[in-house]
Amino acid sequence: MRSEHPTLLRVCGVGRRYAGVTALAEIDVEVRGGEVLAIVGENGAGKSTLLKILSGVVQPSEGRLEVADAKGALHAVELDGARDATRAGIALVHQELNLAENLDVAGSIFLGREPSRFGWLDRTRMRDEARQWLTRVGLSIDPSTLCGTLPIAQRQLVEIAKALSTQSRVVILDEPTSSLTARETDRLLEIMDELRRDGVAVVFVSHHLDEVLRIADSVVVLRDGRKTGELKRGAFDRALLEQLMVGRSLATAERRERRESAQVRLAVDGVVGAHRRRRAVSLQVRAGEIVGLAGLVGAGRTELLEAIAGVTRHEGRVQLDGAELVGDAFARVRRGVSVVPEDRARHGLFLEDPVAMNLSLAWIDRNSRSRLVDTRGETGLVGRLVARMQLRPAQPSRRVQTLSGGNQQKAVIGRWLAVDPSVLLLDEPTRGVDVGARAEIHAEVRRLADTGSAVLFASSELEEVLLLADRILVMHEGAIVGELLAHEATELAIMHLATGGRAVEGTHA
Amino acid sequence: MKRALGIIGIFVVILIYSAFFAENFLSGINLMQLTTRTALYSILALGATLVIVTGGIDLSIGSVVCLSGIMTPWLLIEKEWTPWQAIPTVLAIAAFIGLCHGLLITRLKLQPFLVTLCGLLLYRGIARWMTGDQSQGFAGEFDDVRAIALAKFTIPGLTDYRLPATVIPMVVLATVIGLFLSRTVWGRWLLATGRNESAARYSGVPTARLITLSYVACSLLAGFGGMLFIFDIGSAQPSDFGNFYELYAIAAAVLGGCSLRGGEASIVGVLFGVATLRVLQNTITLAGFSSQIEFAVVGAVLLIGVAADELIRRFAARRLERVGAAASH
Amino acid sequence: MKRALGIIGIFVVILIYSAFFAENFLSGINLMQLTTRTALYSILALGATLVIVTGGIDLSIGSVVCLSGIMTPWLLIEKEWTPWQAIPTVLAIAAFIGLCHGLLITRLKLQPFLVTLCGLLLYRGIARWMTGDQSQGFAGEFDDVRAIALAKFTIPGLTDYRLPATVIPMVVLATVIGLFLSRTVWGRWLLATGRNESAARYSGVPTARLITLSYVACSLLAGFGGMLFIFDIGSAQPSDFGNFYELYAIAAAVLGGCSLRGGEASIVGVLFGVATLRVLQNTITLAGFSSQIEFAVVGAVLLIGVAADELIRRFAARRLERVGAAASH
Amino acid sequence: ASSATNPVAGDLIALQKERIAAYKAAPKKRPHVAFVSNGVADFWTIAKAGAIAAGKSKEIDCDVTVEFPGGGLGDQKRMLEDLVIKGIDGISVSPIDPTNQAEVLSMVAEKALLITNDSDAPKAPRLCYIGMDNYDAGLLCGKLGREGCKGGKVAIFIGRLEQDNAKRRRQGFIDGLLGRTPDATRYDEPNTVINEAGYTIVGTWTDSFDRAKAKANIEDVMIKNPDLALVTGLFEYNSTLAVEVIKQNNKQGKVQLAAFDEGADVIAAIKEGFVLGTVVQDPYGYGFESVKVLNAFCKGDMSLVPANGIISIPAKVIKKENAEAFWKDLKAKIKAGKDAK
Ligand SMILES: Nc1ncnc2c1ncn2[C@@H]1O[C@H](COP(=O)(O)OP(=O)(O)OP(=O)(O)O)[C@@H](O)[C@H]1O
Ligand SMILES: Nc1ncnc2c1ncn2[C@@H]1O[C@H](COP(=O)(O)OP(=O)(O)OP(=O)(O)O)[C@@H](O)[C@H]1O
Ligand SMILES: [Mg+2]
Ligand SMILES: [Mg+2]
Repeated sequence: MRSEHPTLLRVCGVGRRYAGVTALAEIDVEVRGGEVLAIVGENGAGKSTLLKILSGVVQPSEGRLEVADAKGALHAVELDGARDATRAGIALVHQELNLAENLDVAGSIFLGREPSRFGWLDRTRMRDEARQWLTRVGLSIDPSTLCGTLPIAQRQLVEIAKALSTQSRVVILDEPTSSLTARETDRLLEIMDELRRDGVAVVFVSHHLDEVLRIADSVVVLRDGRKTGELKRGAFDRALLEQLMVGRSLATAERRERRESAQVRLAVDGVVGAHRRRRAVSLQVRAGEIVGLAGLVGAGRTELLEAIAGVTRHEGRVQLDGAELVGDAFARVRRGVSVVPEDRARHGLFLEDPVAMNLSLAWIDRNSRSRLVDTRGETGLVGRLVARMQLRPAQPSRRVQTLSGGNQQKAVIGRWLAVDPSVLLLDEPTRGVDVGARAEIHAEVRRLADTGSAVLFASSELEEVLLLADRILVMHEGAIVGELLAHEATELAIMHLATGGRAVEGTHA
Repeated sequence: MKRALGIIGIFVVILIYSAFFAENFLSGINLMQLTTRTALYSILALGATLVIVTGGIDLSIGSVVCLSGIMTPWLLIEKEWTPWQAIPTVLAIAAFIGLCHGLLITRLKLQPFLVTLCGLLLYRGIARWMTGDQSQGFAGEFDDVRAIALAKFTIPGLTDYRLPATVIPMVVLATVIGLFLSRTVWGRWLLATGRNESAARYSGVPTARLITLSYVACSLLAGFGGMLFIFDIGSAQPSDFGNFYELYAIAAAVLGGCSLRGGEASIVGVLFGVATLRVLQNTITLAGFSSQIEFAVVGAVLLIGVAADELIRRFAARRLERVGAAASH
Repeated sequence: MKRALGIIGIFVVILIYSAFFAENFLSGINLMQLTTRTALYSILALGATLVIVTGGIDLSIGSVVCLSGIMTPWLLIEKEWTPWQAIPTVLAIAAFIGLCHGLLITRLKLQPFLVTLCGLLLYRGIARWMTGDQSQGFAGEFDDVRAIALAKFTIPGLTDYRLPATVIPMVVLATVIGLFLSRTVWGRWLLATGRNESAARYSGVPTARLITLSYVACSLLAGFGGMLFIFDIGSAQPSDFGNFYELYAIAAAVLGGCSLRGGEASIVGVLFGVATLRVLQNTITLAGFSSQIEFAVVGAVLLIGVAADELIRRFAARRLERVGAAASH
Repeated sequence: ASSATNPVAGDLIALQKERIAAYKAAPKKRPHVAFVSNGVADFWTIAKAGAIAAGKSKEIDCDVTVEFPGGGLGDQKRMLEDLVIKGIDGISVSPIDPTNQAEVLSMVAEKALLITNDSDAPKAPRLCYIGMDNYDAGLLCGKLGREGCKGGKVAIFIGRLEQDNAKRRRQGFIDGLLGRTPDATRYDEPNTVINEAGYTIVGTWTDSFDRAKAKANIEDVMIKNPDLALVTGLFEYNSTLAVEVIKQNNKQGKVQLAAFDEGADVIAAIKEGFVLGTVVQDPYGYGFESVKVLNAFCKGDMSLVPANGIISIPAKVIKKENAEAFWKDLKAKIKAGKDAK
């Protein structure tokens, strides 16, 4: 039955080299209509590079790319840029978000393919059609909203809507679920299923193996730029995939002991963020405690973390060890509050700068003698961090921009782990990080908490919240609506609270 | 439109001041002169806007004004070309200059500031070399051609004020560029390119071509503007004609609400930006300030104006936030 | 250092040309003059660099040069102040100007281009108004003070060439700023701010303070440079003194490898950028080009230089991609 | 540290004279002399034609370099330094700010032979001055106005006022117009309105050489003062633009113009009859004489310099009757200069 599916896209012996690294080598992949192909691998394995080659954004250094014509015959082509790809019926959602913030949602969805007559925009049609596509991805926002004002998850959905709206034969999604919560993820998997039924070829990358297990018809495993396995449905399970990806099986971390008695380090009292909802939030985090914030997209977790970190203005009081935190991020960072932002490209990284600079930025402040950078110490630190965060490639002089998405995320977290902050605020700490590295990051965070730091993190992955947190706070519409202890929490309970149910019922579920 | 409100406010304040304190400010002939000048400078500012929208900058506007302005009478008088040969040639050269800028910026990825700064030096240098530093004028000839810039249309009912012909290109260009940016596919692409080039590129927008095109348009408008300037003035000296005009053009665009980071523009704002600068200069003379402090007054008024605009905006935003929050509960 | 290679290459090529084709180019006295000029302009360029590093721009450099340069003899001769009063006053005013720029840019979030453009008009206007457009000079007095810029040190073994005193501030400032950027926490922070302001803010960098500081430093250096310029020249007219110096300063910085998007700088490159511009101008006179084509030559040479640099870089990167990949396996 | 101490002007003049005396014994084969203007203008391109023509002429025969500094004092200083370094034998310069340019002029005198043209630097060690007195030329222009316009409002337009020759020219105009006894040391503040002898001088407007601005100035002043009787444009383009504005506003005969310099449109307007006349200097003569004198110096010949050190090339008034002849002569001279190049 499977062989009926026509091959729409094929790469033969494709490789891609960059100065200093080989991102991909000798890859053969076939993409069939009516099939979902998952590509998995560690951070830096070459997944994004492969997808970019499939969609013409990146040109391979060697090998060839074949695209099926209307009759199903394959022809070798050279796709040069997104325009060629669109023409060939291929759509790509990039791993890093790419929306022009000055356009509205409808404009973004149709950018490059606007409905028009003689170059004249048909704005009503654009808006109407955009609304349909937004509904399809489960996003209920006005198509004339400016993209710049959307939180990151909604941007992701807009990008997915954009890809769907091209009605391509091949839809390629690079970690589409990394910033989505369970609900949107479910919706997306449904959409992928619908596409499959329509005979569309879907290629996607995910670090969440459960998603892969749920939807994929076949899986390609990449490791260090090479294909280490290609499996059809039925032939793979979680353990095998992990084995193929990482080369070893992963141990699960044991649950931490809760420290009831420790003193309160971070106390948030009646904080109202800068945005329009204006609902007060209060919470406490004890020394050595890891508290998770759960909630739906737009629940207000990011807003809360940014307020505590002092990067946006807020009303209400924030205290560290009983003393009030005032002023901007500068003052608070100096008192030991650190924040790993949600949008790493915009708020976290200095993309054009080397990895070393990104890693040492916070450290140099605390380890300088009369404001002079201790360059030798810096080199040592960077070396240690690269090893500790398992950055790949392990070249501190490389520009962060050229790292894979997951490795970029590790770099942001590494910056703060280097200074042992008293309060660590993490917003989606492991977005785009592979399973192995996620376990490592979790271990690092636990290690930090064990030294007496207070950790407050927000995550859209319930799995991660359950895995990492000692205590879980659930947010809904800008307020905290419930509190759960890790050992008594379940995904269902959290979801119940997050969608507006009341706490009592939640704990019973 | 919202972006333009600030400059419209500044403009109105200055206008009220001028009406009261500048002698004969409201006389027909003065308004006529002001219209002419606003029209001329706005052609340059519209060009600058197109480049600013892409996130670029064109410092060579003044020099292109100089080169084309000098070349026009030079070809007509010294080389004895006909206007039918001279005008297209001059415009073609201007467009070619823009093409070079665009290609250097998009293909070689050189910084726009650097490329057009070299242009600033180069084209003025060429104009000076070509003419041997001799000023060029029409020597009383070609009044028919100069009428493109000098003609005035009587408006029934008005005696003193006649509508200068330069208004036609201004209105046409402003309308075309305004519609282009807001209503056409390419305009949208240009805006997207200016704000986030890679997003546009990934969406299949031919960003390089659009950027190149906007430099071509900017230089072409500068060339056209330079021609109108010389038609209006009658003669010019290559070493100083058009000096600093790029700054006026860019300033007008920025005052009008364009962000130098690209992706934002308000054509109405740009026109008011130009008009503000012109009225300010006119008022300084009419109100009897000495020409020494003209610069100081212009600088100070603009600075105070934009600062006040920003403060008012902030205040309004705060209020809105509070009201909005109250309403949402 | 790598960033500076391009401009060093351009510089060497021009130097070789000059040595062969410009009369007396290698004479001690010419090299001495070139050293003086490079030193003076590099003070402005170093200031511009600090602002460019933050991703900003300072168009008022030339006008601050004018204001401080004009004020120095004006206070000394017209107002009969002592140098001990005049010099600190002038420098304080320059620093205050920078402070205003910085605060307007960081607190009111106005665009640097706009703020400093208003400054460009304002400070020159003030200088013209203050002096009533009269040129200001030392009228043969204050030779002891002017020695700060005019003194020359004999170097044992060299007869014709004496080392100009202006080299001292240049070397000191270049060293201090170079070390500041690469070796101090603030310098690192400044670079980070220029690269990605919001990421810097999230990382606890006091971005507003650093940006303000860089504008203060830029204006202070422009003020100091203006003073040295007038010490060197002896007198100046408020209407043209320092015109376009901001463009020279920014051009030198950009040539030297600074990106106008911020976050990148090479102090060595900036110095070579300044030197290139100076040598080019000197060579044009010495090699007997007419002063009319000076601009054209400077523009063309720079354009060709940066284009060639870019092409060579690309070629090298391509090769690296081919070779480097092989090496990593 | 040793700061450059300037030998007093007298010593430097003596030094130069010694050099000339030495040339007498061994004349320079083919001297290389330079002519440096104070800016860029048509006036100077005519002077350049004169200088080049002199260099080519058989009886003189020397190399001539002409430089136009476009960027004010600093630029002029740089060009002079570079010319001296180049090893030039003599320089004729129009100093922008003679009182404050002592050092650079001394520096030139130390290494080469220095003369001035167009505007003088009497305190500098220059061997002679070629030109006319700008105050006197201004007087001529003022008198022209006084003859053609018997009272009323008067406006003065000038590129800029910083340079010495501009100030003197303006003062000459005012004194000539008001019929005062000539006194070159008098100075009327540019910002004050002068009411005297039936005239009201409403002001002086500068434009820093921006012509669009210069034109706007004239237009605006005419709007502000609809009863303006007389204008003067004291730099060449100011007059040219005044003609332009008068024509565009149909003010021929209503607003009188006492012009300066030989702009083509001005001469045409004089011929047409609605401009009173123009005061012309002889830039061609400045250029020609400068080269001639410097060349003579290099042959050891000082005889061209009169005792007072001033080679006077007086200004002329061009009116309707002599306009045609003047224009033809000028055209021919410019053409000769161009062909020579
Ligand atoms: N523009 C570039 N220049 C240099 N190296 C690059 C560039 N883009 C990618 N690479 C390198 O290619 C390798 C593969 O990167 P890629 O982004 O494909 O990884 P990935 O599998 O998508 O990882 P992740 O799961 O973290 O997103 C990495 O080592 C990366 O550093
Ligand atoms: N700059 C802004 N201006 C106006 N509203 C904003 C802005 N940023 C966020 N919001 C709104 O504030 C709300 C809270 O957003 P926030 O990003 O804090 O949510 P979140 O719980 O972190 O969700 P996510 O999972 O998307 O990060 C959202 O509804 C969002 O639309
Ligand atoms: Mg990836
Ligand atoms: Mg969030």
